[in-house]
Amino acid sequence: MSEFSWKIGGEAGYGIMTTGFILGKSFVRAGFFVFDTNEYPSLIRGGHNTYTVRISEDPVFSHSKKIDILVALTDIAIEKHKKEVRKDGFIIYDEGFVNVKELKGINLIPVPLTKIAIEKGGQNIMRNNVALGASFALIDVDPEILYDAIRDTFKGKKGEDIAQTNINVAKAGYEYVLEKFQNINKIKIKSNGKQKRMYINGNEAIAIGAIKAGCKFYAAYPMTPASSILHYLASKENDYNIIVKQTEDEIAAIHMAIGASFAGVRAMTGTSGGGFSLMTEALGLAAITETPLVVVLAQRPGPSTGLPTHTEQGDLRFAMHASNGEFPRVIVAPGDVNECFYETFNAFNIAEKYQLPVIIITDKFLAESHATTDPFFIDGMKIDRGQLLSEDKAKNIQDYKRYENTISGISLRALPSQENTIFKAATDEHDEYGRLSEEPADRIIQVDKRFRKMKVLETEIDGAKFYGDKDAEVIIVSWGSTKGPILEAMKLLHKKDIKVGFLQILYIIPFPVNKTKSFLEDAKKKILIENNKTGQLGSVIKEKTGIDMDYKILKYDGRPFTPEEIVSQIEEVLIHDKL
Amino acid sequence: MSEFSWKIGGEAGYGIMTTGFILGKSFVRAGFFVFDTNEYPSLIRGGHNTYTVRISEDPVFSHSKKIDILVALTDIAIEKHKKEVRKDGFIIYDEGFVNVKELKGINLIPVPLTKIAIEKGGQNIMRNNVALGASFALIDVDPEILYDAIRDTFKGKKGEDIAQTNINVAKAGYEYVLEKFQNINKIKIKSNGKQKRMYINGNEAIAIGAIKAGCKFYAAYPMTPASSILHYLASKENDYNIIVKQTEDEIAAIHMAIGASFAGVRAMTGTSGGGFSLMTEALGLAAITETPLVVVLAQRPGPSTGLPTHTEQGDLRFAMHASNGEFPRVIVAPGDVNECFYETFNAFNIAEKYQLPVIIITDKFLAESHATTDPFFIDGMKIDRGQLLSEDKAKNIQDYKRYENTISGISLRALPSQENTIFKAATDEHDEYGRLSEEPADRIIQVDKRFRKMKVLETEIDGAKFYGDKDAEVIIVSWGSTKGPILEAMKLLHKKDIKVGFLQILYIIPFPVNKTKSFLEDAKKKILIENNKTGQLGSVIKEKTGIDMDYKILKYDGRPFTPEEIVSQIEEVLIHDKL
Amino acid sequence: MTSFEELTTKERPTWCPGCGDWGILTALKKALVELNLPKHQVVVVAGIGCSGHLPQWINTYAFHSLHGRALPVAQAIKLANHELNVIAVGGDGDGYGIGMGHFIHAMRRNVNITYIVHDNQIYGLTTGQASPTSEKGFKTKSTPHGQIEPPVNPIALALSADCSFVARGFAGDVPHLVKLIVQGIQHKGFALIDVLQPCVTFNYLNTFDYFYRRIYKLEEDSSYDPTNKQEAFKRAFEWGERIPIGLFYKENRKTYEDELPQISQMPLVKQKIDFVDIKNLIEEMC
Amino acid sequence: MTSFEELTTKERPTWCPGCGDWGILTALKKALVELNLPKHQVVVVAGIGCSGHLPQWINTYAFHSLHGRALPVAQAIKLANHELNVIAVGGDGDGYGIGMGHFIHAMRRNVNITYIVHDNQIYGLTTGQASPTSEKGFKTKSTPHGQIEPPVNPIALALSADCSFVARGFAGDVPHLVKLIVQGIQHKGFALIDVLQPCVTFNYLNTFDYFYRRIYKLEEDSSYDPTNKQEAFKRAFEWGERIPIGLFYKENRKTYEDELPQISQMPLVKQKIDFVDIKNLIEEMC
Ligand SMILES: Cc1ncc(C[n+]2csc(CCOP(=O)(O)OP(=O)(O)O)c2C)c(N)n1
Ligand SMILES: Cc1ncc(C[n+]2csc(CCOP(=O)(O)OP(=O)(O)O)c2C)c(N)n1
Ligand code: SF4
Ligand code: SF4
Ligand SMILES: [Mg+2]
Ligand SMILES: [Mg+2]
Repeated sequence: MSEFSWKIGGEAGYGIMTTGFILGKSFVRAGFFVFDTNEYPSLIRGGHNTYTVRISEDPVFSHSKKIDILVALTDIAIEKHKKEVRKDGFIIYDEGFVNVKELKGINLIPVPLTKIAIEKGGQNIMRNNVALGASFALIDVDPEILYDAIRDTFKGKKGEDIAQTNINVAKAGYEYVLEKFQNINKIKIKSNGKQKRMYINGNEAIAIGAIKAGCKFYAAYPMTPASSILHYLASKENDYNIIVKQTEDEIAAIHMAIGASFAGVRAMTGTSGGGFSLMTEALGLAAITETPLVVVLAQRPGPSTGLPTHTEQGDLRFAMHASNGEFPRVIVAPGDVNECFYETFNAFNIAEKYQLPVIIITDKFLAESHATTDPFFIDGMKIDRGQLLSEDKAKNIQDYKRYENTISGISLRALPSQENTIFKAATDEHDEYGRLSEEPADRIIQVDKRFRKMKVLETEIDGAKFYGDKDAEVIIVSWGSTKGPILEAMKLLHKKDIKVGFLQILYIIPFPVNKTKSFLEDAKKKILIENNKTGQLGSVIKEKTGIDMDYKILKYDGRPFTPEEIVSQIEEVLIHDKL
Repeated sequence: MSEFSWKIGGEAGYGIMTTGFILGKSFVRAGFFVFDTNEYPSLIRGGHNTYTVRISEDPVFSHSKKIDILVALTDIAIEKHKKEVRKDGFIIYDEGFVNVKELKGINLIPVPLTKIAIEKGGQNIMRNNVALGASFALIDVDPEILYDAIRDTFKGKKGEDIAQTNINVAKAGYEYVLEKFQNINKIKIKSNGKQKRMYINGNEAIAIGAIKAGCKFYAAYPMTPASSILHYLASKENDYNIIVKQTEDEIAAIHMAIGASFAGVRAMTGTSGGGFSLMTEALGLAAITETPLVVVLAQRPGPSTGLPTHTEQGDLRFAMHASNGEFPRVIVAPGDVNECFYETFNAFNIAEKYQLPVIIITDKFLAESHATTDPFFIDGMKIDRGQLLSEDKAKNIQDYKRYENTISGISLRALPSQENTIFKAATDEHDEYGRLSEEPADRIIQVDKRFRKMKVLETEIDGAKFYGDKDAEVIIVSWGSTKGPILEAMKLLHKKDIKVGFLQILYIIPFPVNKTKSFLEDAKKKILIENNKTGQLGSVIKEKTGIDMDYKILKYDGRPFTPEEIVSQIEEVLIHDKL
Repeated sequence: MTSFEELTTKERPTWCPGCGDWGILTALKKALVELNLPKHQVVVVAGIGCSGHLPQWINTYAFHSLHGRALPVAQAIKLANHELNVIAVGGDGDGYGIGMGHFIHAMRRNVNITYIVHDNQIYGLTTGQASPTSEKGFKTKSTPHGQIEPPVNPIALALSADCSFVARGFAGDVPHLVKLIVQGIQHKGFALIDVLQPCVTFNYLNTFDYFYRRIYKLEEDSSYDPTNKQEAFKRAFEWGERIPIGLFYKENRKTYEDELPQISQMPLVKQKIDFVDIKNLIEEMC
Repeated sequence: MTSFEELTTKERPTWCPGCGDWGILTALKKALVELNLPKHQVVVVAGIGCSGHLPQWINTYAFHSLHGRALPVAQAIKLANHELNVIAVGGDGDGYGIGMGHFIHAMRRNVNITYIVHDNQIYGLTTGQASPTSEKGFKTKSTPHGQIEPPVNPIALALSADCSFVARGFAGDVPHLVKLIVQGIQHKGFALIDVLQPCVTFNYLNTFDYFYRRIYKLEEDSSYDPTNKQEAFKRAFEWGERIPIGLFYKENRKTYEDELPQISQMPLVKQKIDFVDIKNLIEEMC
């Protein structure tokens, strides 16, 4: 076995998130590849939470359906997840609190988690650490990697003493299982040697990408699953001199970002669908005033409040067409944490070079799932502020036209406080100086000028990536966070000797028309995979290329795909030629 | 000559609108067909306003490019519009205030408008009435129709005396021209007999449609060009027991409409693009709570504030995809005042039958242009409230499920105050009772249920109309207010023996896929006509049918098409096969 | 007779054990019992937040609206059917943050509804960011270096915005809160009841204990006259060692509904729409 | 030396002749002259309305934003470059209607900007609907049977919302208004100047004459102490036979910027971003 998956399930509000993260982190430190994902309801305590961690000797890009070790803190956890446990897998449960009848083909590992926690640590909530220790007793690795990770996690926040108590509790769990269950067949997994890797989720990657891009102003209103960008940046505001502002609402947030950008600093806002709805009017404001702007749209299932803590890719078309009137915008849809980082950095360059709004669209699954990756490679990342006038240059300018009708459509951008470049930025249509104008000629000039920027942009951006076999019988097309499960599914299909190609649409706007055509036109079976009901990317492909997808694999229950689901549906297509 | 066009141009804020309207109205009363349109800048006084009235013996559906009589109150009016005056046409101008050098082929009619106004009426502003009288002296009709229309207009608002003064002033203008310009060739036009016709604009037609539909609650925030719906309904609030509420913003407006509808009354809101942006979040609220809702979106050119008093069709895609998440909605795009009336009425029925939001999309050109039409034929218009539970029925219900998973997707709708049907309407995803649920099964049931309604709806709605010749070489496709200019262009082309067909897409959602395909699939030259930059309907047709338009006639300078523009562009296509 | 039991749903609230929200729900149900309001004639409208979950657990009609938008929905429900008893609930972020504009305008409008704000001085449901009522210096996930802005003062704002019934309750004193809610519902006009509601999970500062040590009741001060606005302003700014709860201010003025001839005969919802005669309107256009 | 002429644009305002907006523009320009502020270091931010057109006609940097949104834009400009002088202008509908939420929150936030509200008690640019400050009973296009709601009271709201400088001017008294604007700009913190601004086209009630007969200046009442909030409240509610103008209230407290270590050395906009070192952040993730 070169990998295994571990899952913990229990009530919300009892530290499950931290527990899962520690487990993942300890394996990352030991040189393994890890992917985790969580699931929790929209309430603070109670309800059912899970945290799933997949650990592998080789790179992994998503969770998988089968669980090797389930830690059940409640009866519900057993009920909901026992089916996911693989044959001969393990269920560790809180003896005395959780009731399990024998389960065929599964090794039950009753451990008095709470009892041990109280004995050794004094607090109920430490039972999670007992469970961590108990888990390690089922895996053939040195538990020191766990104790180190626990120490690191608690030391900073709570001090050395508390850290030690937590470790003691974990040790107690480890030893309990070791002693009681001596005959079990431990999970065997071997690290290919320690290697420094990051263990990071999409939101963190975006936040760090923004910091690297010189973002100096982040205004936002809390909204799951975008909130942790706000939290992360706020925690770094003094280290990096960033003004991080929680505003009275999303309308204020985006207007503040625009104001800051107008004044000359790189600025961003972030939200989820409901907040994005409130921001739509201001998108047009950024567009017509040609103020650079970066907006993160972390999707969750709608409509409306929907399933606030779950995942979906339901806002693609909305992002493409949000706001009244017509104007160019860029939409980038990162598919993993690396793309979150690098594309956020790029987004700031694009926003400034082309003086328009850039939307980074993600979703809860990408935003909150941690993955391992090599430390970001930052050499050569270059800030490009485009046609931004330096103080010096601005001094020598005469008859400055902020909205000059240039060939590229891009005009010189001055900043308030520069002496010779006083101008008006206006949301009304205007002439080249920015003065209000309702003349048909000015109108046409400005509309055309704004759209012309896209022509240049299109040549600069390669909006799609291809993975796998170009001549494969099956070509998958998808976007965003489904990338991980699809790549994993391809591995599984490969083992079954099924050849698959995968076209990832990275930029929705400008849409990679030619590349899409070239990969799809001759494909035998084109399969669309989206985490939504209506196959929105499919409609965009049809609109832009005329190509119909042959099959659609869609999921809209608020949960991300597992690789296995994708595999079985593709097999359906191949065997029964239907879906 | 069976028709003529009259235009007045002058500064904003000096009664030009009323003047043009009176002229039109007097001809309507006399049995003519009339179409008018206005143009004004986004400021209150000064700036340049025009009002164009086209009068015809036969039905007319839009203004035309050529003007027979121009009334110029300012120099600018001459400058801007002299080219529009046809050969041997007339320019009446305010002698002493406006300067004109001789203009070849045009009859100059200097009249001391202001002077006469002051002499006969005492007020500057009455010069418009002098101009009206003067205009009538150039037309071979009985000026009594003018005096009647003036009397009607002023009597109600300002009293009999003022009305008489206004008439006297007009008479003075009439007589002045009659006496001074005895040799002119009067415009000859003959009514086919008096016939009662309405002279109404799109907003008024919508408002009356809503009243007829039993709309009891209208909440809105002022925004050009939607505001006059608010004004009209407010003026009738006590006659028809409608609560008309100007709210603090558009967000409140749409939420109020939704609240009122939830409580059981038919409710509507109306706005333009910027306000619609602010309403997007609540569209999803209406959708997931399945609360009937009618929203009027009267477009104006964007992005952002754009050209607030001009016209454009730039919000189609936005209306289709506004709000986070995926849900069914209906979008109807009336093309004339009749469709404004009847489709608004239908919109309320659809909203209640299918319990979803219906968007009526218009634009400034349709909203504010008056046209003649037969009195609305109201016999047989039937209110259909769908699955709305009566008090009686509600009493006998047990285990009421507001969001029951029915075959049609439509569930019984109870109202607060009914005894046995207490339920929760929630913007979170829910089970059949309306209780919050994050279960995948409930999620799928509710998403599918909501979308299933569209299947039923599709069978009920015929979303396209066809005009002209089915086998024509050229098939035009368009939507909304371009209908009038296109129909007029078809008349002109007909005279040139060019056969044209015109497919009007009336319902954008549900899109008339089959009908569109059947009319376009074999068409030789498919021409898209839209009042926007990007050809949005074209993209929708491509997306839904795969069909590419061969040519696009697009206009995005904030002004509506004239029939002549369309004709000349279609001739381009036919002659040069290019555009 | 409306009973506490019939107002109680089968589902149990999912609020954290010990949360102030429990007390508010109990108080609201008790108030409805005391007023003997038939449950089907009550509509509870909520925003989004922990507070916004409340209507799920009271057996009346409910509309769980959007974050910050309880008030416009609630007002319109009342206008459409003024025979209903409409109670809006929400959080401090919901009502005083994103919903601030509606809040101010609803008060001057004076539609006859009751607005209960679960004021926990924190964003609960989004796991602990600063709220508009968070105290200056308060450290949260979004203000790890301390909140800079001083908190909004809902009581003072209400007094300035022509609110006709301004009160503050405490989730830790249910009997007192019941009385306020009863009075608020009985009041003809817009009634604001700001409720101090400790969030036991994220607000480590404004705890039950914090309030027990500070609050006093205005009605126990016999010199206090809740019809005197200037006096009310003075108390509105009292926040520190002593924190007043109770009725700050009350005035009788016409409700918005009182001024609508459209509904003087019967509620809008009862008016027939099957055949609306528009002949006159058509005539006017001819 | 900044001169009136250099602040004057070639284009002439398109406001109606006689409109109060002319006086406000003149006063603003005079104030900038008096303060000798270099024109390129001033940014005027506006909402949408007749009032919102103002920045077009003053030769400084300008951002003509969306209806109701001048304040968030203005605050952020100041935060991004606090060496700029930022002046926000807008209408009563703009600022107290659709923009109410931002208004209240901006005041407590206390970013050092000046906010001038053209308060004509009507929606001008949309041709005459009721505004939040329209008087009760006022008939407009949207309230043909008379406005039902009592007007909002911006002065009282500002006092309740912790505004550190609260004043009211009159467009018909430019010298007095100049003084207020000068003081407002000099004030360190958020300064509100509500300006009574007759709309000669749509507001037939609140005319220049209406105000000439009613207004008096607070500074001429020697007993008036603009640091006493309770006194300020009393005057805030004075509206009828006598209407006070002048400075209602002023207090010195830290601005928002004062509390930001991020910009204590230099404005954000001057900070280099070419090479931001994120090694630590990467390290923390490993
Ligand atoms: C438009 C929008 N923005 C943000 C959110 C996310 N959100 C949900 S609840 C909440 C705030 C909760 O705080 P509060 O209103 O004080 O209620 P509490 O949970 O404390 O009761 C936020 C920001 C949302 N649902 N909608
Ligand atoms: C979101 C949005 N809603 C509505 C409008 C239309 N609109 C433009 S100006 C205005 C109100 C003008 O009134 P006020 O703010 O008092 O300014 P004034 O014209 O009186 O100076 C409105 C409603 C808009 N531009 N944007
Ligand atoms: S998070 Fe706070 S407000 Fe929310 S339920 Fe828990 S204790 Fe109550
Ligand atoms: S409409 Fe009123 S506010 Fe607008 S410019 Fe004219 S007078 Fe001034
Ligand atoms: Mg709260
Ligand atoms: Mg105004």
